[in-house]
Amino acid sequence: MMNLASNLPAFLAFSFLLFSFGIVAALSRKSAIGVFMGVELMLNAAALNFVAFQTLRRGVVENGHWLHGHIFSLFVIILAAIEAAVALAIVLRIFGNRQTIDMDRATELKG
Amino acid sequence: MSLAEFLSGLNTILNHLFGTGLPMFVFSLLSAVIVILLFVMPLGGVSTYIERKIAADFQERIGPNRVGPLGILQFMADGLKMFLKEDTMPRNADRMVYNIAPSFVTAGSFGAFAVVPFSAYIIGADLNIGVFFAMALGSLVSLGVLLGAWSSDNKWSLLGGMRGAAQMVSYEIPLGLAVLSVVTICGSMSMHQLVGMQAWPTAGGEGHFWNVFHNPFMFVNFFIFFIAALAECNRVPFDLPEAESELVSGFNTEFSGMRFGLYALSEFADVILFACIATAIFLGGWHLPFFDLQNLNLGLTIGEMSLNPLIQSLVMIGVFLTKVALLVFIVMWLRWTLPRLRVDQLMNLCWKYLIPISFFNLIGAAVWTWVFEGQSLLQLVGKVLGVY
Amino acid sequence: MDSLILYALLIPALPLAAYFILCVVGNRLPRQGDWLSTGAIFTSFLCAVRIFFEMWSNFSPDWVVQQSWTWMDLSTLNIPWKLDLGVRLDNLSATMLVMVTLCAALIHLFSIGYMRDHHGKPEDGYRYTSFFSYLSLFTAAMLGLVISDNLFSLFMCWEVMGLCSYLLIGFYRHKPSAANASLKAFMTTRVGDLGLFIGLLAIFALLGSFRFEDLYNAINSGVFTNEQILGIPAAFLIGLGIFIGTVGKSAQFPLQIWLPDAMEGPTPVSALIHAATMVSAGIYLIIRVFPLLEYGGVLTIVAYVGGITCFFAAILAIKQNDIKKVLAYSTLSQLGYMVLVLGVGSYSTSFFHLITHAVFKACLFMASGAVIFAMHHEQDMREMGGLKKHLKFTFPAMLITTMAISGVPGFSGFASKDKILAYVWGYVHLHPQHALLAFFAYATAGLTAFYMFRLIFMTFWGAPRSKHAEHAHEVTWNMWLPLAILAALSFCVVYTGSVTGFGFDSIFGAANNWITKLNPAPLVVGAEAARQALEEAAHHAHYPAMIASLILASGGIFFAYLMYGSRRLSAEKLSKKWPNFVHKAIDNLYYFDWFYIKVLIQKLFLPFSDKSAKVDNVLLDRVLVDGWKDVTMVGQKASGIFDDMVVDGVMVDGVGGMLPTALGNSLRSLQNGKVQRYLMVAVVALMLLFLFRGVV
Amino acid sequence: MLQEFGNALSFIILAAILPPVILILGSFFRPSFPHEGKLTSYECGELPEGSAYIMFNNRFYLVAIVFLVFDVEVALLFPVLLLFREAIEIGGPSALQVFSLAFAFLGVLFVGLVYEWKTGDIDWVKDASDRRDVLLSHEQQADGRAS
Amino acid sequence: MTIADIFVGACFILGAFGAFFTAFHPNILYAAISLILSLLSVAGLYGALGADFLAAAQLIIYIGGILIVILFAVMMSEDIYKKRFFEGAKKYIWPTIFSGIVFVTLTRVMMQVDWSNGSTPDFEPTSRAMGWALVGPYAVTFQYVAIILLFGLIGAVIIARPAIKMKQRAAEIAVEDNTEEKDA
Repeated sequence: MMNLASNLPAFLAFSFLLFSFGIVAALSRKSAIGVFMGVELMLNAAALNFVAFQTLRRGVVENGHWLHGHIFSLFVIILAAIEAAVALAIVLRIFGNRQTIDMDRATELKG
Repeated sequence: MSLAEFLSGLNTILNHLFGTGLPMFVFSLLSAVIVILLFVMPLGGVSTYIERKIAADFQERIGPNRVGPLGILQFMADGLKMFLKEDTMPRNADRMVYNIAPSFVTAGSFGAFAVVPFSAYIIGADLNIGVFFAMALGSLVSLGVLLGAWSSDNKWSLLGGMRGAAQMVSYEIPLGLAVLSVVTICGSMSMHQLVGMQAWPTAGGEGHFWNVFHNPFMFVNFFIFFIAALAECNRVPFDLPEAESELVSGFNTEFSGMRFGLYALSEFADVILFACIATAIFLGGWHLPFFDLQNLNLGLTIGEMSLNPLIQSLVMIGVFLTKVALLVFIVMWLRWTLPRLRVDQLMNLCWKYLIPISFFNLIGAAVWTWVFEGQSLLQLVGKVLGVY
Repeated sequence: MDSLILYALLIPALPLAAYFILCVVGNRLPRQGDWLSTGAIFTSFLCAVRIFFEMWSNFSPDWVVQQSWTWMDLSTLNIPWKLDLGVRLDNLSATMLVMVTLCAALIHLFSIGYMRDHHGKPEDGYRYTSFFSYLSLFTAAMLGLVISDNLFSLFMCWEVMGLCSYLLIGFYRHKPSAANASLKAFMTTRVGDLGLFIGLLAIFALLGSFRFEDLYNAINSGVFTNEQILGIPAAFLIGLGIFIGTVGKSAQFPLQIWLPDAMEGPTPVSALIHAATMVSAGIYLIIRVFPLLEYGGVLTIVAYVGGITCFFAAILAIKQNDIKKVLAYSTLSQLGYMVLVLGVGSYSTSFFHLITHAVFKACLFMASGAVIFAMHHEQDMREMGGLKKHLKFTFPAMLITTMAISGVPGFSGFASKDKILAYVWGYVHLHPQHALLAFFAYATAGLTAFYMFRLIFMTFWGAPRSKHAEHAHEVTWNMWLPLAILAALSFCVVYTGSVTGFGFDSIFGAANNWITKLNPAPLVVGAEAARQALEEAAHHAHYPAMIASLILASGGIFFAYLMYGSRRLSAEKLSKKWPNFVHKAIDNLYYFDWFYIKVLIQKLFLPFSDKSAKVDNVLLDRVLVDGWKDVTMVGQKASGIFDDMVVDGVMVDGVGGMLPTALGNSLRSLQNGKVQRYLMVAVVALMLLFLFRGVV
Repeated sequence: MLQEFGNALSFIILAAILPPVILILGSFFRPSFPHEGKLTSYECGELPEGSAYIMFNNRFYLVAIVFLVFDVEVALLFPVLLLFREAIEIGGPSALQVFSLAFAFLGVLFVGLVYEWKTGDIDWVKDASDRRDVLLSHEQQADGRAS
Repeated sequence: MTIADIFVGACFILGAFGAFFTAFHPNILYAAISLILSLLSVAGLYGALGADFLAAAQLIIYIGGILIVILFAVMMSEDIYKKRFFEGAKKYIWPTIFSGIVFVTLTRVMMQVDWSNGSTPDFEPTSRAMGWALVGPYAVTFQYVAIILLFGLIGAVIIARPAIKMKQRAAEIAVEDNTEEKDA
């Protein structure tokens, strides 16, 4: 149990932890940027899962020589970057329109 | 072969003495200590001294001349003084950020020395993504500058830090594209292999000559890399982050004592780092024209252990450091030659000149590699002349 | 990949590329880019010739080069469902390619001259460019249809052709008649395409593939035996559906109404659509799926449809005075011939007539176009006359092709039509109950000769009957050169290697009568005997058929001469003798349009759609939608009351405390526009999902 | 490989712990006499006015956003163009494959750069409009004070 | 218990701390810095799993790119020392409970699986294999990413731009009003 380096459940548990904290941040931060950071945490958890499965379940993963897990994490990182660009641009826009980015006050969608 | 393995040769001696050796990580830490503490930091210090001397020569002064012969020990005095100075911090400064910011900067500038190949045998870590690793660590510096500048509650610092971050991140792109062209023509990212491919071309040899002379596009790329590196380490003419005449001292207005010393040191270390990388990936590292240092053989041995690696390493380090010193001298020279850019000029230079040109160069280098199967201009000329 | 496949792919690709280029930068090009599309189609003609010589060099009935790529693989575990796109080159498609590319190229060349008036007119929106781009797209679609090896890509190109025919027929969009005609053509062919589409879906459901290979193999391996759809044998249903598609596209008996109106389009368009490509695409389709029709026993229907079409269209053609209308009805009747002989069961003869008819009918159309052009767009034959001495090049071309269509020996039409008559005769000899078919065929032979020569005499002989006719002038070279080429190609020798079509003196050696030699029908298990008998009968029937057709043709020509050449008999007196209802029927085109528009559409479809609209308004909108609105409003009121009374009144104010407040908050603020609450709902839903999946 | 990771890691760790170590060591030797003058942030000798945590020109922000995309591009092109030599040595279509894919990618991003260029989003001062904007707001404030 | 295990364990602990403070630290800037911490630890875990290229990409894209942008955004949009971003415990209760349940659920799902037949990470260079994958089975995705990057770039700039334009427009309107007032 003590060999963490090749212990898949440990990695999974860590990524679950990251995911849960990401949920907390995304659900309960007041500022839009905080929410965004929570989303980043969740994305990282997912990407870490991909790589962990790719590496530590190589025997099980089918034709793993393509490194599907790595590629998926790479795409996750890239899409996170694009998301950052757009989302923070939106944050900037919100801030430009109304001098705050408080999520609780951005309720135009109120039904 | 990385420096740590080189050092782990000591284990044999230790086994002789104590009958037992040390675990490997000790040696890797030891290699880090050697490279950073015993090499980079003194070199950074010396370069401050050298810069002052050069400035003095440009301005027909004498420069530091009291401490030690020709003032050569000036930098030690400076270091000691900064070490003993009081470390003040503004009242409203953000204490935590203020304290952790220097770590980012040093991690970016010192840590990247891990992949610098000083010789065929001495390289901190022969990662197979060496260049990419260096670029990745380089992106930590801008973070450190931004945080440190923001955390010291000072408008000048904030402006400087913002400028610095924007400038560094912008110039990472032409830098990356220039490195990318090197990777394209060499087909490897490991510093060791990159240098190894730049040997003097021989009949059966793998080496094309230095990458900078590989083809015209690479020749242009070297200058793009050099300009972008200047901007990366905030040297003149890109020293907007610490524009003495506009912002008082830019992002390190509020830093004092050893904190300032660390920033300054890491900045010089950055200069040296980029000089080293430029030497390694463009100027052929420790390679000399006309013959390959790895064939150097004086036949000296201790017992059955040959001393060739040691001697070759010494020569190679000498060659390498000579090139680095030349580049650093050019950097310091430029400081007294060129005026500072305006912000809009800075951004225009990056986005409207360097990046399109390096796009073009990348494509050109790739096409050259494709057409001539990766042979350099020199190899083609040699083929034509029938040299080999 | 075989280089032939590359050539074959290049053939439709070039006009398509020309279309796209013309769409984008067409009107900026010099001469508005007509040279581009013309050059493209000429280049693909060269490719087609290359393929044709490949076919010619190994002269065997079962020469085929094909390759297909899987486009989508919808296979489930046990059913292989593949959508393949592919190219199939055999004798059929190679010959067809040469014909289509040649006709299309010459028609492009012709229309450069014919559409001269539209050249360089920005004010009417660069119609010149768009005309050529439509032509290119149309040609590309037709060629893609010819080379495609499966019904699916064939159907795609088929639909593109429908669109292009719409665009081209309605090219003179300022004329309402043209607009209506294009709409009519589009809609009518839609009706047929529905049948075709149903047939395709049934095929895909049964075979899981659209390729002709798989279709033939399935037929011969008996997949269709005791396969039934709605109690009808599947093969019959599918064959009927596909044949309905053909009926729509090549204007057969119930759906023929669009073709005469389609003459509203420019004459090159008529030449392209109604002679060379689109209408023959229908014939090509049923020739491709001939084994299915034969197997499914659709052939009798096919034969009757063809017979009716050819006979009644020929009768209609007699009374027309518009030169293009005459050609239109003759096209109908010739297509009817092809369908008829296909239904009779001779595959190669139908294809033979398809090729010959395409050539001489394209020439006829273009010649009439030249005449019209020379007459300053006057189309009424009563205004013409005496053009013989004005049109030095057009007249011989038109005369040659007219002889060809009316079966004068030595011309291509004679050979093909004579084979048709022979096969029909043989068929009737085998099945006497179908004697009507023979009557249709032979009567049409005579009628064809009659009305075609009527056209010739009215147009070229006699004295000019208008000042246009007096001052007619010969057209430019790029308009008469195509006529000359096509006229040269409508001699018998080209197709049969002999003067009479019976191969007395073979010129091409083995190639004597090569089309029929190269295109025997694909074998269908169980049909050999009938086919053999038919061949026998046709062989015996050759001489009587030839003599009969000669007599009929000469009789027709003779009567035409008497009535319109030297006006010995007056057509009016003769037509007086006919009963009145015949005139009425002919003038109203047998009341088809009346029936479709007045009865089907106005009495049936429109009321039905009104009814359904009412149902929609009343039932769906008023009752369901608004009623649901009321229900939900009531529910909202109830929930509001519940909220006020129970949640606030009792729980919150009453019990108070942490949990009810939080519960009330989370319930109330489900719709408060706060993104985070929505996220929270998503998380809760995730947990519930876990719960229900029972993984916890 | 793992050994190399270890070496690089040791470098990074050493470099990262260097500043704290040095500063903490220094704290044993260096004096510390804070007073008002030292604790106020330096503004050219004047007393600091207002907080230094100010809003700044959001052109920095635009530049950072644009940089992000191109950074991703460079990072993603590295492993692809790394193969170019190898692909050429393999021969056949692989070199064309790598070349076309990589430079199609580059080309698409270059379109983005050209767009930014045309719309002037990477110009530091876009046109007079920014300056005019500033001027106008000043005017407005002046009027506000006047009235 | 090798060095690698110690390193991985340290990464776990640091990453967990970082994530915790990202979620719970009242000061948004410190949350961002602890986000840096957890991202760095994830990069270290990539390294420990033998994904060298991913580790470097994580550094260069996340730390060097996204974090810079986030810090810019924080510094631009929030005057931290005027308004302490302290969300009261009220807003935290339910998310914390929910995410705790999610964590427990996921962990239990993980526990139900038998992870015995695993493999140990092999420390082979991955960048070439990833390159071949990018030009091989993932070629279309690769190009698609280019398109997405392009649209993200243009979209982000278009969204961020009007902040300037609108300010300018508002100023113009204000000036027009003032002139009208002057006229009146």
